Formats: sequence, structure tokens, C-alpha cells
Amino acid sequence: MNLQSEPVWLLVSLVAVIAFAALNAAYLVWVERKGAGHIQRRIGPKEVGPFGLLQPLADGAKLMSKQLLVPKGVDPVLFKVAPILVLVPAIMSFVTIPFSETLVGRDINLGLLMIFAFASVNVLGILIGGWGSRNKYAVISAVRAVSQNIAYEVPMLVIVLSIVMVSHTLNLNEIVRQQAGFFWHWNIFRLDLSLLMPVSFLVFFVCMLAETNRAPFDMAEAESELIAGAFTEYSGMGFGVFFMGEYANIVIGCALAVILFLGGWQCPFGVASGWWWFLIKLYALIWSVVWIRWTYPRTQFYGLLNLSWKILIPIAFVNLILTSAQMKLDNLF
Amino acid sequence: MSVFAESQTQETFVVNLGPQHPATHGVLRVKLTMDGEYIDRAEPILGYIHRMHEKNAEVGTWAQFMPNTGRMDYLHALAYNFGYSIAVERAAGIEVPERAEYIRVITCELNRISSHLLWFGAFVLDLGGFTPLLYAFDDREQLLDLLETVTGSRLTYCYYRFGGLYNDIDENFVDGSRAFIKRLRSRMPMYHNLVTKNIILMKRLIDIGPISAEMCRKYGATGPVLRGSGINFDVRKNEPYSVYPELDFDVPVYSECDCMARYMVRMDEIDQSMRIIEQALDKLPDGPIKPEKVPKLIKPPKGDYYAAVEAARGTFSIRLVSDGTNKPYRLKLRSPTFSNLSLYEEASKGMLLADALALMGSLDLVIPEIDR
Amino acid sequence: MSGYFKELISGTYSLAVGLGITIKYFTQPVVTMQYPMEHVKMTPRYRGHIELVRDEETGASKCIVCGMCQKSCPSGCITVAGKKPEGSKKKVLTTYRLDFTKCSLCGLCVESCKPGALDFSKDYNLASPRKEDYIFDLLKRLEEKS
Amino acid sequence: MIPLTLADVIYWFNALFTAEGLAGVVFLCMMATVVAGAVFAVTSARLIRSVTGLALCFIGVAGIYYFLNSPFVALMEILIYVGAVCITISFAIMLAEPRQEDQGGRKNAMLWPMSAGAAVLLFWGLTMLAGKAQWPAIPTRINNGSLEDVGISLLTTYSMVFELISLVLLVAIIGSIVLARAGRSKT
Amino acid sequence: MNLLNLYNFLEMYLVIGAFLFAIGFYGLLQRRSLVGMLIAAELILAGASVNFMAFNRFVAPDPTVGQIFTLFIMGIAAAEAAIALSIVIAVYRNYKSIDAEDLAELKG
Repeated sequence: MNLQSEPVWLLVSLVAVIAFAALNAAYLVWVERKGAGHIQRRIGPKEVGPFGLLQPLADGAKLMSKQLLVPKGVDPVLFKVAPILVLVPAIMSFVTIPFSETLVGRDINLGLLMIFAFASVNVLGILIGGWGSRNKYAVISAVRAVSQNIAYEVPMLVIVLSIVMVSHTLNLNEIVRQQAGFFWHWNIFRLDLSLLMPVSFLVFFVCMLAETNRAPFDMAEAESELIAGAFTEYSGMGFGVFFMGEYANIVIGCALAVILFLGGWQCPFGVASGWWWFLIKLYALIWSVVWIRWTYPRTQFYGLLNLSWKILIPIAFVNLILTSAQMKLDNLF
Repeated sequence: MSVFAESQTQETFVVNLGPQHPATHGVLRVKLTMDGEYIDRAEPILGYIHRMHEKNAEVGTWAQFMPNTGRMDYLHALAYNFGYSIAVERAAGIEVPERAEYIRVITCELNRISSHLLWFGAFVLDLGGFTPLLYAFDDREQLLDLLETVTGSRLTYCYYRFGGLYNDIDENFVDGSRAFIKRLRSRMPMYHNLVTKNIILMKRLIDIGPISAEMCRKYGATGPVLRGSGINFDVRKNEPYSVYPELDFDVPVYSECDCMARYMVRMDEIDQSMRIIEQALDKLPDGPIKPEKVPKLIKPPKGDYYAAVEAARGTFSIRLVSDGTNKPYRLKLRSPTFSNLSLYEEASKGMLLADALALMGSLDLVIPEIDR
Repeated sequence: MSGYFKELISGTYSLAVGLGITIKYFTQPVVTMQYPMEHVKMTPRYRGHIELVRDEETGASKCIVCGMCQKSCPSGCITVAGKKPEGSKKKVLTTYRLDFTKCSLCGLCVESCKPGALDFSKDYNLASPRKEDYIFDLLKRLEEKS
Repeated sequence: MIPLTLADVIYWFNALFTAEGLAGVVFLCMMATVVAGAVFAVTSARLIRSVTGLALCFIGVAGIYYFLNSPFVALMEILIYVGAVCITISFAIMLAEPRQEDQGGRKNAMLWPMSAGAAVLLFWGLTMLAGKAQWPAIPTRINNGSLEDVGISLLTTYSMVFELISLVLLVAIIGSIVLARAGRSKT
Repeated sequence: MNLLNLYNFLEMYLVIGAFLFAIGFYGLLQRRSLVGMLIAAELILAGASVNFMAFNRFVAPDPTVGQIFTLFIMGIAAAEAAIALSIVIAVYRNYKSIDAEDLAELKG
């Protein structure tokens, strides 16, 4: 069989992507716990393996061996479908992410749109999981998650639109290719395109945090209000799959930020570009997500919506207008 | 139940917050009738940890009730010890030596700091921030170590005795207290930078959960809740006991009435407590820690006695009725959080769930003290 | 409008300050004690459960079986019994049982003990699934210790 | 049925493991998804399950669009139908249906067979029409229908459509806000 | 017409479209609640879109037309869902029911 033939390559990339997502989910939990530990001046996991490095495996084994409880009164079909609806789209999105110029599952022209399309399915998963649990906390959580996602999709898409306007493409690899060279060619530093580019990166990052239900926007699983939100009734691998989906979404969000703003696999000094730069940037961004989680208190729901409608959306639109004006000016002169 | 009957006709549903819910500190159950995310009615249901402390007092001797006092408000146990000691001393006419009074003030204020530090951490935890809790615990741990060296325990102190103390403090404790105050002074700006000035926290606390002075008066709220509503009332100033009149300290009062005001009152009280401790350590006289003669079996004369102290959560007062025997005839405790919680139903009406939890956190509830 | 931008900037600044604080503590050493590997040393005044004090001269307990501890205990967790041996005026301790399930560690018994026969132990690792493990025969413990 | 020989098996195996064969399998899966989702959406008693079925059906439809050479429309199908329409409908269910009783068919006993018969008739008729009609052969294309071409068409030939969509959406936004606010009992 | 290359035939897509249309029609008649009817209507729209896309692929000289029309339908569907949602909520607030038959009874 020819490895370059399309179906085989698709299968190989799918397997690789699933492995990458699973490994990331497992080790991001470790990073999160270790990071939280040291920020709070304690050690964090340390018993299983050196520095607790095998802890994710132990956790995974525990989750696997636990009984998959379907509590009485839940909607059994929806309850089982929901974790899959969260995980599968997230993994599908990985296929389009360019780790390097060649290392990409499928270099499709609509990669950016595909990620957003699949990310929107994720919300449906949380909604169905929360509603199917028939738990009041879970229902409140599901409603919160959806309104939050809808509110933050607007500024995120508007910001992405300005990047797409600059790049003239929806192909992620092409967007990265256009940022080649030294780091001032990265979109975040392209002040010549729009003065608000660094700010719009921050806006994108904040929206990404909100879209993935991460602290300080973790309204959907606010443990002091809603126990565990939509996941309250889940146990064993049902919970594990939800968790994997959550972390996969974080990785995708950060990868998108790296690709759109931080030059993807491009080296900041214009030499030796490759997947290692992508991973370095990706994990630095993921670390800052963890760091933010353990620093701030949770926002309140109105604060969350106010932030979106009063601050992020205006900034996003101003950025869009600035970018388009700049492009028009370039055309004129 | 009436709530359920209502909820079928209206667009409301009932959610039980507690007794096993991560947001309630201990076994408090609040029956929330909710209209979407808004609270229609929040009905606190008490009694899950009722331990009959008042009745217990009537079956033991006066001294045997002392350990119970530390178990009501386990976070500021020494204030409760203090209040009971003062009440019995007033009843039996026992003089307390000055050194003992100073040590009582020092330890009681240290304990107030530890209580406020824990409240600070737990409050921020309620608001979703986990890290400040552990920073506060780091400081509190030093404090508990300090108190452990002198009282012998870390939480449920039973340190005061009628007329004095269980045992004396030593140089190590004095130095340790000074070192701790120095340490905490240097940490307070960090707390303010990390938490108080944080925009997210400010958005969650400012103008949230208003409790008017009128409402405080109606429900008898005391302590930081009252002082956060702009009323300057502190038992240490208004009905001075022990050696507080000789010490110079301010009573922090904020008139914003919101959660932030209550938060700031408590944070300022930490500063004031540190001031009190420093002065008391400077003024600490030598001498005995127990009066020369304490009757072996205390039998206060017949009558009705009252004492009040300022605990971390508000006015803790005690009313004793003695029939002249070696056992209390009746002992009535007025615990501050019980009154503070009773205004919750009115104050939380129409609030969002998250805000209502912030309000609940700002009341600083200790459930065993409510249920007694 | 200026308030809007002022709040935006000061808010962002406050968030950055918070991040600075947590990263500073991230780099500092941990302060926790790793419990099962390390143990806290209890302070001299630590009030654990009570224990009988051994008389250095006789090697037996100092207890004179006056029963004050039993009387002073608020929760009634102490049971003391003694008997007078033939030809002796003093009672000799035969049973000293502490029901630790009821004990509130208040220390009133130690205070009430005139001969100083009681003291606090420094045990704090007390955990057992069985209730019987918390009913201590202090006399036996004393013998085991010597 | 046709006896299956070894040669047949090998033929099918070889046919399956080519790009075209796999695509055929995926197409069959997509069809199954559409059918299953639609049946689930229409027949299930609980509305929230219907929405899940609808979402499933739309994912299948998106797959079919992909086979029709328009990945852009396929992704938009997922983004808009699954990500927006289904979620809006489930919001409507959450807000307007606190009771969880089964929402079965209409009370009229005669309606079920009648509507089923009408639906079968419709399906049969359309299928026959599709099978019998003589469809013209593929004419020469003036462009290849890529995203750029769609964009150019939208802003030139079909700019009216483009404007109309935005107008319709604007009216929808205003109308839904007005409707939702008007029905509010409390202010 | 092999089982594995069905996707090359226009008829197959038309059958899918017809199926979606028919089942949507059935649901529209059969459903009692407004939201159920809305779901059925969405299915009908999906059937129409599939037809458009199929003709676009197999017979249209300009392959952007069908796509644009499908996008138009999507816009309509989104608007329809939003309007329907607010109507459903308004109806529910007034009548405490989203059952179409209840509404008819209330009217009389």
C-alpha cells in the first residue's frame, strides 16, 4: 500500500491526531496540577513516577476501570451521545492544524472555517449533556455555556475576519507561510496592517478562554455554584471523554492563536523553522492559560457578557475597520 | 411544602444549595426558589449540626461548659472562651490579673486574624479563585503554630480559665508574634494586589449584595456586616471589656453597604488587630496569670448576668441565669452569624445565583455557631 | 467615556499585577510538608489524648484514685477504678480507661489532677476503622511504655 | 441471491480499498446518518432528542454537500445549522418546556396514517420523477465553483441576494428582540 | 450503478432530497408542538437545499448559483429559527403552552 495515497494518509493522520489529543489531554492535566501546585507553593502530583509524570496514566486507568454510571432519570441516549459530541469534533479539528509546513493532517483550503464549524458542535455536546443529565445544576450550566459561547463567538469571528482579510485565505498553512521571516512579520506585530493588532490578539485569547470554558470564564462548571456543571452526573470514562474534549479544545484554541497571530511554525529569527517552534509557542500559550486559571477569581455572568459586548466587540470592530481602511489605502496608493 | 406548590404554577424551580454543596461552608442548606438564574426566594434551613450547647451547659458545672464554647465558632474560638469567661467572672465576682487580660487580648486578636484570613481565602474560593486561599493558609499556618505553642491546640482552644489563663506565655511567643506581624504586614500588600485590586473581583463585589443599615437593624446583624453598612458599632469600643480601652485602635467602617464594603472591613480589621497586638505586647506587664484565690467550686450568686464580646463575625453575647448552685440554671448564647444569616432571605431576593453566593460568602458563615 | 478607558487600562493593569504575583510564587520554593514522609514535631504543650505519668521512683502510676479527673470531665470519657490492698491506706489504680471517641481534648482532667498523674501524649496519628481502637487502657499503655 | 465467489470477495475488497471505494463507503455512511437523523428528529417523543436527531441529520447533509464538490457550503451547514439553528431550537425547548412529558403525535387518531400515507406518496412521486426524468448532461462550466468564485458571484451577479440575506437577518434580529420583549410579563 | 459509486449519480441525491422533504412533511402534519413543527420545517428546507446542490453539481453551467441559493436558504433558516424562538417564547409566556392544538382551542 502506498503511504502517500489519500485514504491511507487520512487514516494515519487520524490515528496520529487522536494519539496527540489523548496524550495532550493527559499531560495537560499533569501540567495543570503541577502548575497549580507550584503557584500555590505546594508540590502537586509526585507519587507516581518521577515528578508524578505517570500520574496521568494512573488517572486514566482509574477512569477506565470505573463503572460508567447512567443515573436513573437521565435521558440515556443524550447522556451517552454528549461526550462523543464534545470529543469527536475537537479531534476532527486537529486534522487541519499545520504543525509544520509538511506535517499537517490535511492541508485543506477551508481549514479555518472547518475549525470554527466543528468548534460550534462542541457547544451542542455540552448543551445535550447538561440537559440530558436532568440535573438542575447541569441545566443551568448548559444554558450558561451556550449563551457564553454565542456571546464570544462574535468578537472572535470578527477578529479572525480581519486576519483573513489580511491573508486572503482560509488555509492555515498559507496564513503561516505569509508570516515568514523575523518575528515582526508575525500578525501580532503587524502594526502596519492595523494599530490594534496586539490588542486584537489579546481579544482573541480572551475569547478563546471563554469559548473553551476556561477560568476565569468557567461559568459552565463553576464548582462553587454548580458543583461540576454539565458534567455533574458523569462518572468514569464519560467524564474522562468530556475532559479530553475540553483539553483538546484548549489545544486547538491555543494552536489557532499561534497560527493566526504568532507565526505558527515560523522561527522568530527566520531560520530553522519547524514543528518545534510551533510546539514551543503552543505550550507557552497553554501554560499561560493554566497560569491565568490559578490567578483570577471567576467572572460573574453579567460581567462576562458586559466584557464581550462593551469591550471586546467594539475593539474587534474597530480593528476590522482599521484593517480594511489600511488595505483600501494600500490599493489606492 | 408551600415552595413546591408555588413552583408548579410559576416559572420557578427549586434548587437545594447544600447541605452537601461545595459552596456552603459546612452543612447549611439553602432552599433556593429560582426564576432562571435569578433567586426568587432563598430560605436557609438550619439544624443539620444542632448540638444542644445551651442545654448541655445546664447539666455540667460552670467550668465544664468551657470546652463547648470553643466548638461553636471554631474559627474564632478564643472570643467565645473570652465571652464565657467574662460572663462567669462577672457573675462570680472574680478579678482577673492584668497580665492575663493582656494575654487574652493578644491571643484573641491573633485568633481574629486567623479567622479573617480563613474567611478571606474561603471567600475568594467562593468567587472561583483558588490560589489566594492557599496563600492565606500559609500565613494562617504560622499563626496556628504560634497559638499551638501556648494553648496546646490549633482550632478548638480552651485556653482561658475563670480569673485567668490555662498557662503563661513565654518569650518565644512574644517574639513569634512580633515576627508574625512583621511577616503579615509585608504580605498584606500582596493580598491587596492579587485580590482586592483585581478588576474581576471588584466587578463581582462592588454594588453587589446591598445590605442597608435599616436591614441590619431589623435583623440584628452585627460585626463586619453592620460596619460594612456604615454603622460604627464595635463592642470593643461601645461596651469596652478587658483592657481594650487602654489600647488605641480604629474601627473600620465603610458605608457602601455592598460585598466590597464587608470585604474591606475585614481586611482593615486584620490591620487593626495587628496594631492591637503590637501595643499589647509592648504594654504586657509581669505578674500572675491567675488570681491568688479562685474558688475551687464556682457558685455564682443568684441572678441574671450578661457579657458581650466582639467576635470575628459580630457581637457574641451570653446571658447567664444562676440559681446559686454549681451548675448554670440557664445559659443563652447570642451568636452573631445566626442574625447575620437571617437577613439573607431578604437581601438575596432577585439576585443572580453567583451574586447570592458572593453575598453568602461576605456574611462569613460558620454553621456550628448558627445551629449551636 | 474617559471613565471607560480608564477602567479598561487600570483593569488590565490589575490583571497583569496578579499574574506577576503568581509567577513570582511559582518560582519560589514550596512551603508544604510532605506528610507521610515527614512528620510535624508537636510543640511541648500540644494537647493530645491524656496519658498516665510514670513515677520515676516506684515505676508505677502517680495516680491516687481520687476520681477528680472523672468528675471534671465534661463528656464523661474517663473511668477510674482502684482498690485498697490489704494493710495499705492508699488506693491503688486498677483501671484507667479513656474513651477517646467522646474526649474533646479540653484538658480539664489534667488540670484537676493534684498529684500530677496525668499528662498529654503527643500522638496525633490516630486513625482506625474500628471503634474499639479508641478506647484506651491507659494503665496498659503505661506498662507497655516502661 | 447471487452466490458470492472468492473472486467476488477479492473484487469487492480491491474496490473498497481505493480512494473511490472508501469515498463510496463514506457516502453510504452519510446517507445513513441523514436518514437516521431525520427519522429520529421526526419520530422521537422528546423534543430535545428531536433536536439531536436534527443535528445528526445536518451533519449528514453537510457530508453530502462535501460530495457535491462544495466543502464551503458543507462547513457553513455545520456552522449555521448545527452551531446556531439547533442550539437556538434547544434554547426554545429549554425556555418554553419545563415539563418533561412526552410530546407525542397529535390527538387525532386518523391523522397519523393519513400524514404517513401522504408523506410516502410524496416520497414515491418525487423519487419516480427523479428516476424517470431525462437530466441533461453536465454542461461546460464557466467556473469551478470554488470559494473565490462564490465570493465573486455574490458580490457581482448575485449582490441582490447578498443584500437580501443581510436585510432578512437584520429584520429577524429586530423582530425577535421585539417579540421576546413584548411577551415579557415582568419588566 | 455500483453500490460504491452511488455518489456519482444525480438520482441518488434527489432521492435523499425527496426523503428529507417527505419526512419533514410528515413531521409537520404529525407534530403537536410548535418546536416540533419548526424542526420538521427545517428538514423540508434541508431537502430543498440538497436538491439545489445536486442540480448545481450535475446540471448547472455556473456552479456558484446553487451554492449561493443554499447559503440564502441557510440565512433564511437562521432568521426563521430566531423568529420562531421568540414567537414560541412569547406564546409560551401568554398561554403557558407550546402545543399547537391548545393554541387553537384557546383562540375559540
